[in-house]
Amino acid sequence: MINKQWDSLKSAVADIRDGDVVMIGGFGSSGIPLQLIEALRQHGARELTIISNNAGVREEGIAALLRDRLVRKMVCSFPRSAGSVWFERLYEEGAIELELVPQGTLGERIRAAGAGLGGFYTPTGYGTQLAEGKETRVIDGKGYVLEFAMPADVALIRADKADLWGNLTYNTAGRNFNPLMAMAARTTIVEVASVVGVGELDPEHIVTPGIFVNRVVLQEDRQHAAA
Amino acid sequence: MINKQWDSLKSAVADIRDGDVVMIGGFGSSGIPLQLIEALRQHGARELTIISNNAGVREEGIAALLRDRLVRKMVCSFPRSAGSVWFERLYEEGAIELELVPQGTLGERIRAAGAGLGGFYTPTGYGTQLAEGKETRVIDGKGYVLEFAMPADVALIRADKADLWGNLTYNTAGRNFNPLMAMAARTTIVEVASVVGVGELDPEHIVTPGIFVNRVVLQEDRQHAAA
Amino acid sequence: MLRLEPDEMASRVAQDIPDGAYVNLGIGMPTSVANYVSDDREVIYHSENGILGVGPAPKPGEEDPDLINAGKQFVTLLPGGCYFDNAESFAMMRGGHLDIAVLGAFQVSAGGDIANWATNDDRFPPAVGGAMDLAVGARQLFVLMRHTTRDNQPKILERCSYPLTGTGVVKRIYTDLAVIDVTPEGLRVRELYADNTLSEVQALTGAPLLAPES
Amino acid sequence: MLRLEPDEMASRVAQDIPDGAYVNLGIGMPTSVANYVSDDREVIYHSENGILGVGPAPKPGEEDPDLINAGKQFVTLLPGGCYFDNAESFAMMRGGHLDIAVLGAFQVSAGGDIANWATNDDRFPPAVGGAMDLAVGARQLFVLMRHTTRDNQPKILERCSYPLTGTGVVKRIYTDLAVIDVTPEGLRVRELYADNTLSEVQALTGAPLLAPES
Repeated sequence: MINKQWDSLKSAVADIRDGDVVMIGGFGSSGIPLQLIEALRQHGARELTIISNNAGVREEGIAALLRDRLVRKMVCSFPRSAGSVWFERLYEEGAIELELVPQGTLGERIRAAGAGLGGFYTPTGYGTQLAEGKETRVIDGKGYVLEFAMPADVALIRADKADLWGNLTYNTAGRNFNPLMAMAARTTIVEVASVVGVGELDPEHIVTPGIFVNRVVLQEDRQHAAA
Repeated sequence: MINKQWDSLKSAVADIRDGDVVMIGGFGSSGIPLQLIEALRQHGARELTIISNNAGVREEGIAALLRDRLVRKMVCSFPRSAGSVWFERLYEEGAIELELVPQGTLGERIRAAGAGLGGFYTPTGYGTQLAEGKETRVIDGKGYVLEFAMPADVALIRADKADLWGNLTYNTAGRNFNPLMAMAARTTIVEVASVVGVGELDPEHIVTPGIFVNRVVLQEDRQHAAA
Repeated sequence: MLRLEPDEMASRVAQDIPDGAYVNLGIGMPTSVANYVSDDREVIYHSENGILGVGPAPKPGEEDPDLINAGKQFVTLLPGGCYFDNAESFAMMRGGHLDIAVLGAFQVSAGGDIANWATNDDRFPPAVGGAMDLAVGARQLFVLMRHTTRDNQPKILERCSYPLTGTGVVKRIYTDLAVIDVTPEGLRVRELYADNTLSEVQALTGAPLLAPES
Repeated sequence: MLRLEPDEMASRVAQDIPDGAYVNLGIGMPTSVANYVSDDREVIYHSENGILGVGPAPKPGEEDPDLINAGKQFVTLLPGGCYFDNAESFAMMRGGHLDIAVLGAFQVSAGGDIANWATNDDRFPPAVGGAMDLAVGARQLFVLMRHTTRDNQPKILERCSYPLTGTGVVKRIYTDLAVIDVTPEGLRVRELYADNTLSEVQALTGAPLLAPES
């Protein structure tokens, strides 16, 4: 019987390797897989490339990976937020590489990888610094920039409910990058607030089909709550 | 107060003009806006370009538009099904132009138009007759074909429920091309089995946000049923 | 010369948001425009992180940790609103589905270029977010900004000196001095506040202004 | 020489569908493979029109008019299944998310090219559907077809003469005579049915066959 549930955060991230490209879902504080990120930090893989919209604030989430100097490169649209002190410090030191990608292009490059497309032409950034060195093309009189698909080794995402087949639903605006990253990584690992039996999620309401999900882990506080 | 509901099929399609590009949702018999198609036939706009996965069977749906010789060109992936006699007859006569597009490329070209992308590189069709004359490109060692966005003047789609803001849900596999076409046309017209009040659809379960929908029409038999 | 206060500027933009519009309000002053849209107008606000139908801030204690806006503030959802992922959200933006976007800016050029994502100060890491997608995609892009910098230098220029967000995309500029349309003929003043004169406003503007159409 | 019947051919493919696999079965003979996958295996079937977890045909009178498979037959949904639109469905196909696709074919070449969407007969309008997307996208593409045409001409050839569906994509061929792997070294027989010999099968094949690995 298909059962994608793993029994611990630790075991679910144990095969992430030095140098891996890791997508991390979330937008600001919404829909972030904080427990998986902390498990990754404890696991200690180094030289990571992190693809995520933001770069963490204070000592939380991605900021803790930065503080522990596990990250070689960040790919994101908005690394500088109020409180993103670790990113700013490493950036100033020259201790981290940054690839800045407009937010819609970031999502679309992730989706392209998940959908098997090689790249696409977007009007976003045309004529700006962020298109410098990139191929451009005029289609029907409008300028576009060529952007390529961006796959990953691993995606760490957060959802609300999962069933044992890995079908997912989300909470309110917690979707953001999570459903896209689920499609784009060789191994997709999701932390969820609850796990339900196969058939308990309404087939009309499933947002991420289980085909995109490899490992489901229940959040630890939820495990205690259930025990 | 926003209210996208129109009172008749006839009025909802009345401004479709000769020569318009019209997308029509559906896959085989599933999720087809049969009543809107019939209203379009009665309206009688000519020289239409129809973008749809299939070309209708017997005298139904798109087949009736073909029979009445309202269609100049079909863009579809599978025009020839058991019973697609009108398409076959017009094709044999040389009375209709056909642009054959692989099904995934058809959907992605529609989505690209809705998403404001100019085009994309797909591996589908690379090295085949359907890529002849098209630009190709090798990305990371894999061959891709350049395909362009395909917008439309009008989309005729079918959904299950709509609210007055035009938010939509679908029935089972009735989604197919409908949510994509809703994004890609200047005017999107949807026929639905029921209309509910704003706020009655669960925000987590809405499949097509109302921003993509211009006109909502209740199916006529449903109107009678409600009367 | 009359200079509007920020809340008056936001209120002025609000007058031009029509009933039934789909609107994205940028971070900062533009966000406050919603406070001044009159109650007889049903306006549907979009937030780039995946919301249509953004409502007001929740009551204390009723925050949903996942329900925030692009500025990372807690919000609510209005009846009729819905949620979606980043790809669908930016399809709305880039695909021309939003009627109006209101953005702040460092600079706007006479040709409608906007610079609002980076200065030339490279001590700080850059950040762009969704600004470039909004700039290219909204049907009408309104800029809401002070007419000049703190040291009274013009922010409306022949050419922007800061890195561009988008080129030829701004439709109208709302400042504390005037409302200005970007037209093929150039910058045309649409409205001067109180007794402000064209020459007074021109003196604080780095590109030629055309007089209002009579 | 033993020639399997269609149901035996489908049954042979079914043996190679592993537990937990995501599988797309093409229209025609491939669809019947599902009938022979043993009950101890949980296999999730994908249908291009937007279904994961396709179940058996409904009871008469219980058909949902929108719930059909790619062959336009009424189906049901298994518990754990779900629905999605065309773009997401083809993302699954093209993006390498399906473990196995089983397609019928007119011809297969020694290099793994497949021709299954058009003959060279231009009296009929062409139709391609999702065949090309499946061909490029599935992790493993199995072809299920008779070894020869009705008039005993080989369908496995050095090069296909019919228009191609995809190039270099076929992983394995299941015919009524043998199971053949497409390898970098060439076509390698994996299994000969009953007492069929390599030379008998080679005589009906238009490209060199390598003997099974011992």
